[in-house]
Amino acid sequence: MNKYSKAKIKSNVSLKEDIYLITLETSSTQQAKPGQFYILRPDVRLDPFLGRPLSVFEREDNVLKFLYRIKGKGTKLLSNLNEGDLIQITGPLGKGYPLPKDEFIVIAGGIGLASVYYLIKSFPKKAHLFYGVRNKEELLFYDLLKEFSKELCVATECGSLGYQGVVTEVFSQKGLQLNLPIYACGPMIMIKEIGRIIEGKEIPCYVAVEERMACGVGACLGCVIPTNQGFKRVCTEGPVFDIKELIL
Amino acid sequence: MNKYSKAKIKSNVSLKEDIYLITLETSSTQQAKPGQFYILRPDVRLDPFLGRPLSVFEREDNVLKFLYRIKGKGTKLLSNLNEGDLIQITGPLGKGYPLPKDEFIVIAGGIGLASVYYLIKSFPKKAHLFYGVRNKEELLFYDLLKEFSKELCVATECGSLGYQGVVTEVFSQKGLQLNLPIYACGPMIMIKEIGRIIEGKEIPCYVAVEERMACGVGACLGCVIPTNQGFKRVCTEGPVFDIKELIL
Amino acid sequence: MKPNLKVKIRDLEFKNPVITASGTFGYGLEYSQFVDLNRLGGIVVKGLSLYPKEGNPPPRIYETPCGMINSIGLQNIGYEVFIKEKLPVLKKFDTNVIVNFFGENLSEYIEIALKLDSTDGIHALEMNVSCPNKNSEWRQMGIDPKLLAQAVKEVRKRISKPLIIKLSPQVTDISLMAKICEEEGADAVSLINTIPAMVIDIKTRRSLIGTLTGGLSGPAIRPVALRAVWEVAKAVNIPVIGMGGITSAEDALQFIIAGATLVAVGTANFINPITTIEVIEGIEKFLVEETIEDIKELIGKLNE
Amino acid sequence: MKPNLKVKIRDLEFKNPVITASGTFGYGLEYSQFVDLNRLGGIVVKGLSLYPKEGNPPPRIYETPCGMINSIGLQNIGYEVFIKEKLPVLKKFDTNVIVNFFGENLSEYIEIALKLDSTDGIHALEMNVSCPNKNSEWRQMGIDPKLLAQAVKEVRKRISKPLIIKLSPQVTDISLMAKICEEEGADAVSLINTIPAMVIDIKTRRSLIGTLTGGLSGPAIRPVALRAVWEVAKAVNIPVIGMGGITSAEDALQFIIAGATLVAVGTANFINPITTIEVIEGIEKFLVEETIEDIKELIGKLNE
Ligand SMILES: Cc1cc2nc3c(=O)[nH]c(=O)nc-3n(C[C@H](O)[C@H](O)[C@H](O)COP(=O)(O)OP(=O)(O)OC[C@H]3O[C@@H](n4cnc5c(N)ncnc54)[C@H](O)[C@@H]3O)c2cc1C
Ligand SMILES: Cc1cc2nc3c(=O)[nH]c(=O)nc-3n(C[C@H](O)[C@H](O)[C@H](O)COP(=O)(O)OP(=O)(O)OC[C@H]3O[C@@H](n4cnc5c(N)ncnc54)[C@H](O)[C@@H]3O)c2cc1C
Ligand SMILES: Cc1cc2nc3c(=O)[nH]c(=O)nc-3n(C[C@H](O)[C@H](O)[C@H](O)COP(=O)(O)O)c2cc1C
Ligand SMILES: Cc1cc2nc3c(=O)[nH]c(=O)nc-3n(C[C@H](O)[C@H](O)[C@H](O)COP(=O)(O)O)c2cc1C
Ligand code: FES
Ligand code: FES
Repeated sequence: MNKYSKAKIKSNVSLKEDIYLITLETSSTQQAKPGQFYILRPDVRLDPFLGRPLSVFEREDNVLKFLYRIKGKGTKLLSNLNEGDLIQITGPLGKGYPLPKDEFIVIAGGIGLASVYYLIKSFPKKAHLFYGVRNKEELLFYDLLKEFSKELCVATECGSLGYQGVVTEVFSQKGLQLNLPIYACGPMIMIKEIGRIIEGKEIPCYVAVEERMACGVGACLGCVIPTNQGFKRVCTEGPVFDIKELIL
Repeated sequence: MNKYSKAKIKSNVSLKEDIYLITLETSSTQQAKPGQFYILRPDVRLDPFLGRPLSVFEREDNVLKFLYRIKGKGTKLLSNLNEGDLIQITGPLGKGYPLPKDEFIVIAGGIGLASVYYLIKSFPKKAHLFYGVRNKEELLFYDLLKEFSKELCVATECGSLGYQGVVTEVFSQKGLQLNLPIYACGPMIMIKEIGRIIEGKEIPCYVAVEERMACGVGACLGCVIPTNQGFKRVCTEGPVFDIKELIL
Repeated sequence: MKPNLKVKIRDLEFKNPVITASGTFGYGLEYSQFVDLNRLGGIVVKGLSLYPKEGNPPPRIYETPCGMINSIGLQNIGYEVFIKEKLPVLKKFDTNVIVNFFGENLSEYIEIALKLDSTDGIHALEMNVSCPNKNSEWRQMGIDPKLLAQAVKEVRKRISKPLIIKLSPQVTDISLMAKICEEEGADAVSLINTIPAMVIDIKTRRSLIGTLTGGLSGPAIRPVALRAVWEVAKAVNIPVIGMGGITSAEDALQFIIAGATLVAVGTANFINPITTIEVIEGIEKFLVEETIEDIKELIGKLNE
Repeated sequence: MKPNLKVKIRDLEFKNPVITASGTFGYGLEYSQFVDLNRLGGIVVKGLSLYPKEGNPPPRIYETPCGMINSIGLQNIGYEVFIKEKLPVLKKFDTNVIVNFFGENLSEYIEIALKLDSTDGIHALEMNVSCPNKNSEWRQMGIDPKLLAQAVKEVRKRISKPLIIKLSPQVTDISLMAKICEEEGADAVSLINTIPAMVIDIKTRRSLIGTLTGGLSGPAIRPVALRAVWEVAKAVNIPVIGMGGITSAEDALQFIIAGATLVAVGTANFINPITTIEVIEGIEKFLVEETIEDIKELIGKLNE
């Protein structure tokens, strides 16, 4: 029952501008699967009120890492925490990605990398990674990704590195014909485009989606999204869904 | 109009257990009189909600100091702030002590020292200080107080230093007959006892009192105490009152 | 000293006064990964209706200062699925199971109440007077004294299990509503439900809640809930279940001192899933420190 | 582009829609050490009565999650002292002075309203319908539609300055109360006043407020206030003054989009004395960013 605990911050550093990597030391023995998430709350103060969900970026021994972008006050506050501070964590939560049996395709858009990095690392040299960012400056972990993935295709909107254009273009040119299962995380517009590209095809495609959350454990019914089987809870039926289920 | 500003924390250290001294660097040009106070708010988060009033402990050039005891969550939070953090300060507020013309008596009980220290220091070698603490460990700034006051009488409840007993006993034995104006700050029980001791006597006696505050500027009428002229606002008519006015 | 924490609603005993607030603890089982459910005084499950209900379109929740707004729209799995899938598991725990229920109109209220009354393993019924059907006259039941009286009477006379009425705070005089419930035979009242509220995204100029407005809960409303509980407890002789923003034993004790026989932990479960246990332990500790042998000595003991 | 921030209540123009909430800004002058009062749309002073009023016994305030409870008891210096000592100073500022007033019964309401109406330098009257006299039938004025109608009518027909009615949130349907005010000739309604609330010290088992209960204000109640303003703005055609927990321009803009013509900053003044100015500047900045030339284009423009 140590899915709820206090963890100590080992480091919390800005990688690029508003993107941070936080490393926690946890006594929890809970292991985590790629695609699962935790809910983090900085302290006992009640403003901001709810915890914030973040995907497991890495989980090893007693170390737990999250990669996050500052979006609003919750993540801003998180970025101000220092080494040694304690933070409340609840997790791992959610279903995570169905584990790939062999090679697979990953499509990551921007901070969506946070959700798929652990998957890529857990299956070295199996992932064909299509990674889209706005510009070179936003690109993260280039060397590590190169090392862990079988193939790395970077797309930048401005063309400052790799392919110029959005990542889904590159994927449809170079990834689609591989006919491998797809794992994707990124902005909704990217997910929609993937849905369009693989429409009618038989390729399995798993996407991680986001919704505002309160409980994170399926109790409040606050995080539902419409699917072709009615509303489903992102926190428990997801956050990873078969793209065919989603009403995009 | 710089009575409201953000100040930078230069240091924030525990002197004894739950007693802290916080030193701020302020760009505000507002000078402060002994007995005046500021309202401090650690950051923009809304819990805790109201700022906390603290007496000016020292004010010099661009440096402002407060001495405080951890009582509840507001002061606890304050004690967790670090060097370099910014803090919102409003002040100086309140009327402060009427300035003594010559020698005077100070009676300080425990953390009440925070309110009178600046007075003692501002009039070196003029104060006959009666300073009561529970035990030796609680005694603060012994050397400095010795230096700035004309006479220093310490009373500890357990007798671990100076006189054994409460400070008002020592005062009535050794201070009363000096017939000097009295300045006092400490727990209500001490104030009441002083009131009893000087009852019917012609000695002026100024005491600093506390009440929960919201605005600090006389607008909300939240901090009133009963006086023989009706309710008065601690934040504006006080926090220093002529003891004869108070209904103890 | 081991203080006595037991309290009762009519003949139903609770091992301690701490239960969960409907809709914030799912069907109980969602929290068994954090909390030993056997330790709870009781579990109040998500509002149940005869048939499954889809609930409202997302977005359904939004954070507000020290609280949140929700508009779940009473989504639930319906009576049948509850009985088949949830209740058998819940029965294994040594705690009271209270089913919060509602209908689209009075006859549905009665129908599900009858079913729940005859179902083994359900210890009490909590009637949510917020009828979600916009076209039903019963829509006003929570705020109209006459409709409330009739609804409580009709349900009461047909069921034998303890009946709790869950009151809305959206009235001028909540103690009047509680008195009506008492007169019509309710065994307890629980309060407060959420307060109608709204939050707007100034960029899109849209409500951040799909249904425009939702219900405010959490510590923000605690002072309002506490005042309501105090008013109601003075007005009625049946037990009061107090809730609204309880996050700690200290909060819970405020409600007990104001007159609550039981307290429910709601939104706080979301920000700390073991709140219920912390509240139980904290209450016990407080009683020991204050050398109060029985929690009943504290109920309603506000020094006025 | 310099957007137009001007708004009106009847024929009274406000240079911008930001005013202060009664009781949170004293007589205005308390805040002149922080704020250039000339920049404000208007100043609403502390509730005034014919004669000075001592107010309630302390403790009068307590902090709550994201808010506070107060029970000042309408302490004020009374009409005469206000006219002699405060108004002459207030007159020197280029802003609208609105006097919030109340009486112990209807005839006192009328009497002070008449005096204020004939006093130079007062631009509008805000009638607080919370009558503090426990023995007067008018005690219920804020929650009883009939009494409200009569009170508004009696005051309205005697005064010529713009009349604003300050509504209590302690009703089931606040838009009904607003409609009554409109029908009886009020020029605007302002809302919400504080919500009855309580907080208890569990050690002493006493209320932390001298009068047991008080009124909750601050960001905690903002979502409730916003919902109320939205409901009222849809129901009436007179301007609505929105308030309740506004701390920033973003908060204020939510009220404007919900339908408020003006917004009042209340409790936020206590935690940041320059809130009013930040709100004015923030609104102007938002209008520029969104290329909205006139604030009136935003009022009530919620996309439903
Ligand atoms: C399962 C899951 C995994 C996630 N993993 C990551 C991750 O690994 N790295 C990362 O940077 N971000 C991740 N997110 C998104 C992250 O939770 C939000 O960016 C964060 O909660 C925003 O909080 P805030 O206080 O900074 O922003 P706020 O000020 O609360 O809001 C800023 C914006 O973020 C949106 N938002 C707020 N709360 C949530 C929420 N709970 N879920 C989704 N959107 C929200 C708001 O609607 C608003 O548009 C994940 C979200 C989910 C649901
Ligand atoms: C004019 C003035 C000057 C002060 N100067 C000092 C000083 O120099 N050093 C110092 O250590 N303390 C000083 N205090 C007291 C200090 O303000 C309180 O200890 C502090 O506000 C407690 O906040 P908290 O959040 O830690 O405690 P809380 O958790 O809020 O409460 C703990 C206890 O403190 C009391 N309290 C809370 N807020 C206030 C308040 N605003 N005023 C008085 N009592 C309160 C509560 O009733 C409660 O009993 C002063 C108070 C006033 C009014
Ligand atoms: C997400 C959510 C769902 C709720 N669902 C129900 C419900 O189905 N039936 C009900 O009677 N109350 C429901 N409530 C109200 C709570 O039971 C409780 O009365 C209210 O939230 C106040 O308590 P709190 O502040 O501790 O949460 C719900 C509250 C929340 C936050
Ligand atoms: C300390 C205090 C005193 C108040 N006094 C009055 C008053 O005299 N007359 C009145 O109509 N409202 C009074 N109010 C209510 C406010 O004007 C306002 O309606 C309420 O506080 C909600 O706004 P806020 O949350 O921004 O403070 C008072 C509020 C506070 C906090
Ligand atoms: S966050 Fe509560 S059900 Fe998903
Ligand atoms: S704190 Fe507001 S009047 Fe003193």
